[in-house]
Amino acid sequence: MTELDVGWAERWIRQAASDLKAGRDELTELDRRIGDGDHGNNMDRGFTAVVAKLDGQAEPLETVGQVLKLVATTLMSTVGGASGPLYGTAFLRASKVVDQATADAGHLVSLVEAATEGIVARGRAHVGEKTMVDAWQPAVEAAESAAESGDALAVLRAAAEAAEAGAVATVPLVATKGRASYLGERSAGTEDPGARSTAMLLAAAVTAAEGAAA
Amino acid sequence: MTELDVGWAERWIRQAASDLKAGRDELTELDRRIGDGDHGNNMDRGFTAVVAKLDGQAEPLETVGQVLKLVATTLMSTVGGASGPLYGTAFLRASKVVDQATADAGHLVSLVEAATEGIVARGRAHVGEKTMVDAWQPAVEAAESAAESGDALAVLRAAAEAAEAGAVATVPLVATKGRASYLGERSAGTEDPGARSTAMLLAAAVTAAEGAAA
Amino acid sequence: MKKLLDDPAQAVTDSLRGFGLAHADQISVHTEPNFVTRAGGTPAGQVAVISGGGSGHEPLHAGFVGAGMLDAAVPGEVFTSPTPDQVLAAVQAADAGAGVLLIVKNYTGDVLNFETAAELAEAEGIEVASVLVNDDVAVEDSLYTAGRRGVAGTLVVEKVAGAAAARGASLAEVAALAERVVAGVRSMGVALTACTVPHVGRPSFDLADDEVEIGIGIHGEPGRQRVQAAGASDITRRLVDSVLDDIDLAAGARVLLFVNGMGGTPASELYVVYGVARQMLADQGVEVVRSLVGSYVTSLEMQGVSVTVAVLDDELLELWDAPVRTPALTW
Amino acid sequence: MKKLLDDPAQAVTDSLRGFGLAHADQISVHTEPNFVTRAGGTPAGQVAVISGGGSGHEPLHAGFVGAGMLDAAVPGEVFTSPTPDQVLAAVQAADAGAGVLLIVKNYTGDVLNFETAAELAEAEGIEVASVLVNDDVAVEDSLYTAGRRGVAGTLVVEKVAGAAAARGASLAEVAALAERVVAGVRSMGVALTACTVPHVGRPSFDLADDEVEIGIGIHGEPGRQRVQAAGASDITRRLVDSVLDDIDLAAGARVLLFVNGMGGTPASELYVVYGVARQMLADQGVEVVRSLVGSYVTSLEMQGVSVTVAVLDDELLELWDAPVRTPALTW
Ligand SMILES: Nc1ncnc2c1ncn2[C@@H]1O[C@H](COP(=O)(O)OP(=O)(O)O)[C@@H](O)[C@H]1O
Ligand SMILES: Nc1ncnc2c1ncn2[C@@H]1O[C@H](COP(=O)(O)OP(=O)(O)O)[C@@H](O)[C@H]1O
Ligand SMILES: [Mg+2]
Ligand SMILES: [Mg+2]
Ligand SMILES: [Mg+2]
Ligand SMILES: [Mg+2]
Repeated sequence: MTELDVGWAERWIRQAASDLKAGRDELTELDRRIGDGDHGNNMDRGFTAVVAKLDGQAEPLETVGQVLKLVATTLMSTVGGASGPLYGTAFLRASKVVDQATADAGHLVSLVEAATEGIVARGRAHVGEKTMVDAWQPAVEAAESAAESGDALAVLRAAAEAAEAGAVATVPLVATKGRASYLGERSAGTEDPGARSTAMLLAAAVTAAEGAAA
Repeated sequence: MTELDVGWAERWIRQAASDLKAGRDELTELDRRIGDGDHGNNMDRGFTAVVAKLDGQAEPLETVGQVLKLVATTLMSTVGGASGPLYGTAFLRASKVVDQATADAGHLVSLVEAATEGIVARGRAHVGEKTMVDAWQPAVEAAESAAESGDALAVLRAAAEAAEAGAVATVPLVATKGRASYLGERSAGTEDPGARSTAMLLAAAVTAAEGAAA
Repeated sequence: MKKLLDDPAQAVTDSLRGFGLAHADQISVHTEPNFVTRAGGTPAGQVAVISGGGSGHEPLHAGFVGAGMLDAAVPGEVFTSPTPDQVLAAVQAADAGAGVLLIVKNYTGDVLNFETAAELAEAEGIEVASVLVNDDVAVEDSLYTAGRRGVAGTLVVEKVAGAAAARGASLAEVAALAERVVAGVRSMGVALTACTVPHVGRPSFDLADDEVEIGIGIHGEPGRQRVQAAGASDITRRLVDSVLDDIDLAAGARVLLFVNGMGGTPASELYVVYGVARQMLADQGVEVVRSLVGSYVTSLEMQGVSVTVAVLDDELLELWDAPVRTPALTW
Repeated sequence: MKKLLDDPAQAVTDSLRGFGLAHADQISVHTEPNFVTRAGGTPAGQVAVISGGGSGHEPLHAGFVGAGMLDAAVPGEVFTSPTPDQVLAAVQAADAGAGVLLIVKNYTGDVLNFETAAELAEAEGIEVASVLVNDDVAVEDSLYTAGRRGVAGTLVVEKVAGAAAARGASLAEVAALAERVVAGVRSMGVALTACTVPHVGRPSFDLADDEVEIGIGIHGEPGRQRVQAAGASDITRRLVDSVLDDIDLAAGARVLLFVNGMGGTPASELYVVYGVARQMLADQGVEVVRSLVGSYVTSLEMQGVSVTVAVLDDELLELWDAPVRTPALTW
């Protein structure tokens, strides 16, 4: 598959909303153990609002960027917490790189890169600090490697797999950013909730693209 | 045994203090179920203070009445709650009827009568309202019947046995006085804590007298 | 049982000591026997307003000692009425020559101990009047009970009486105003959890995870009825309905609505209850002219709430609004 | 989970609605987005002082909106920072032409959301300054954490900044005074029980019956250390020692001692803790010139306490003493 269209973008976000609702308790439990227990609810509240916004659009959205921008502004105004501005900035930056109706493999690489840069710019965390960056950064690298194939789905798959592995790899880490850092050594042994929600988000992008390919 | 002396009176009170300490949790549990859970502690605090006062007497007390008066004033100033003024008044009235070094069967009947009158005068409860009166009133009647024998110990035994039976008989009653009355029908099924402490108190009088007889 | 206490037997005294240090500008704590007076004492020639009862209901009563409210408070052991000699000592310390009003919550223990103290004080030539507060509609005032209990409405009686005394009213006038509050104040409470008396060490009653106890007092007594836990609206409706059943409020009546936390309830939940209660009163045409929301008359760490409605005529409203400066209530 | 709430998703809004009705004379509640302003607004030409953060800490922050303290407060969802558009709306409503001070507790979420809001406000030509409160000594301020958290000391910053603004100070002056409070305020807390976030439905951590959690924040986060439950003296000593280890108090230093309940703690226990802490400070030659005891910065229904020590120089003392009239703090 060389290109994904704006329909994919909408399906992605709806899929993400439904996956995050299903994963709400898992995210809550992770955040309960090393944070304050609201991450599942924050993500669910945000993406539920996004879906409501999508449903309420009078005119169909025309570009992938428009979809992502709607996600950005809605998350920014409904999530709060640390993850609200981080995901909000990620989607805002990503929205700027695909200002057209379809996205090819190169666009998707740029999308993941821009999102990750946004998160790092806002949150000032680096790989290894046990945050969502530990899922996004490997996704960037995997997406870049997969780009040569020119296959849009392959780029997404590579990103999602790397994010998944990156999230799992946060388990043994000691957090030095975010709320989990207050726990010091006691933060080791639990997966970072934001890294887990990142892995869910990118997996939803794949699911939505596979639907298009089938 | 025709007479009991001031030594008996002191032993009675010390015995009562030790029995009430041992019975503290039982009284607490009864009061927890149909009151506010402090009766065990109230009685223990009061009689512990009485023993401290007895220990601290420079001169030995000379009359039974003096011992009972010390009990009365100490309970009045350390117990509080409903039981404080009730037992305080009971011992105050009782102290007035045995103004001498020994008490015979007749004195002991008067003692129980006066105590009971004091409780009724203060608390305005009648038999059947599920209060300590349900232990005291039968004790009066039993003591009066036993008085003919002229045996002081027999009077105490009769009173104590009647108080014990009276306390047990409060179990099925619905309270109409005191804190348990707030529970209405739910007060049935639990023994009245004040009736139980009354039974303990009179049983201690017997134990102390038996010690003298042995 | 986990509590921020050292020796449970010393809990009341330890707490009073800290209270005295923290509020030395407003109150003085006396020990042996325990009582609390206004710093500087009752102003000369003013009626002294005194209340007291078992501890465990903080800030009631000692938190309301200060200008415009109580002149003295007498804390007993936890949930145990104070003794007559404690009350007498407070009366002697607070009397400023114009007599003393004793505000007594209607419990057998409080009644008996304050009654005895009043007799002793009168024997010393101090003029004493007493008012019994019995606002708890959970208890029927009948031959079959010790009468309705005094609960959160006590705060309203103390505020009004204190303001009247500060205005220079006579003992008879202060007592009459206090009685007027009593006549028009009703409360009803609910517990979500029981409380644990320090020296008992276990909860005062056992409540399943899905049950609440309706019609509780403020001593961890079991309540009138145990029901499945429902939402704030359902629970509040039960409380307000009981209050409105008991007191005849004409449409257009003007009231104080007082939502009181039992000690362990977050403020945010009290405001949810307040919102529901307020709507219910509005639906009856009752006008809420004043509001009070907070944990003022508590049962240790119990989670729960009571709703109090107090009728305020013009004079009572003015006395409610009069300035007050105490550790727990200031305006 | 038993709570006096209806729909957990609406808990914050339901509570705010009740709060608005109960205190209509002092504050106005705005919804969509949620924020609270002073009734009548910020006096013209006065610096607006605004704070906010996740809900669940009531009365912080909305309870401190009123004359002499905050001009607006921005409540997020429970334990979740408010969103930038909420903060922006509050800034727009409260700005009276002299600029806005944002008082932000140091959490990643609060910092990011307030930062974004500040950028948006500045883009609209509103002058904004921010001060970060980070008084919690349980967290090391190092490369390995997000920095010390802001906890109960926030109240002191809000009081002083509000008083300075009321006195007519400029934005730079108000911000500098707030920073001076931050430099000299330290806190440490303990939990006896965890709290339950409404939409989570189970306790935020699991604590055995004989354990307490030392060094907690105010979001039901687990703490620094879990120890066997000991008496009030032992626990208070751990808290005060941690505070004194962190801040260099010269003998003769003059401080505010603030003992704060976490929401489910009886007032009586707070005074026991106060008494112990006061003695410890006296032993170090530190002079307690002002005291505050109560549940002001809470974690829902958590049982526990925090101890805050704030250095008060003459100017800060005067600002602390300045009149304040808000729903939760008045003198
Ligand atoms: N500085 C940061 N940079 C990147 N991600 C962060 C940072 N701080 C926190 N996070 C992410 O945010 C997640 C927590 O989000 P959430 O629970 O919604 O907010 P909060 O921590 O405010 O309660 C963490 O698991 C982590 O992945
Ligand atoms: N009016 C009354 N007359 C006689 N006894 C009473 C009366 N009211 C209460 N009591 C007794 O007092 C007992 C309770 O005493 P206690 O628990 O010490 O005081 P309180 O009820 O104030 O907590 C009851 O069990 C009952 O026997
Ligand atoms: Mg979180
Ligand atoms: Mg009792
Ligand atoms: Mg009692
Ligand atoms: Mg949060």
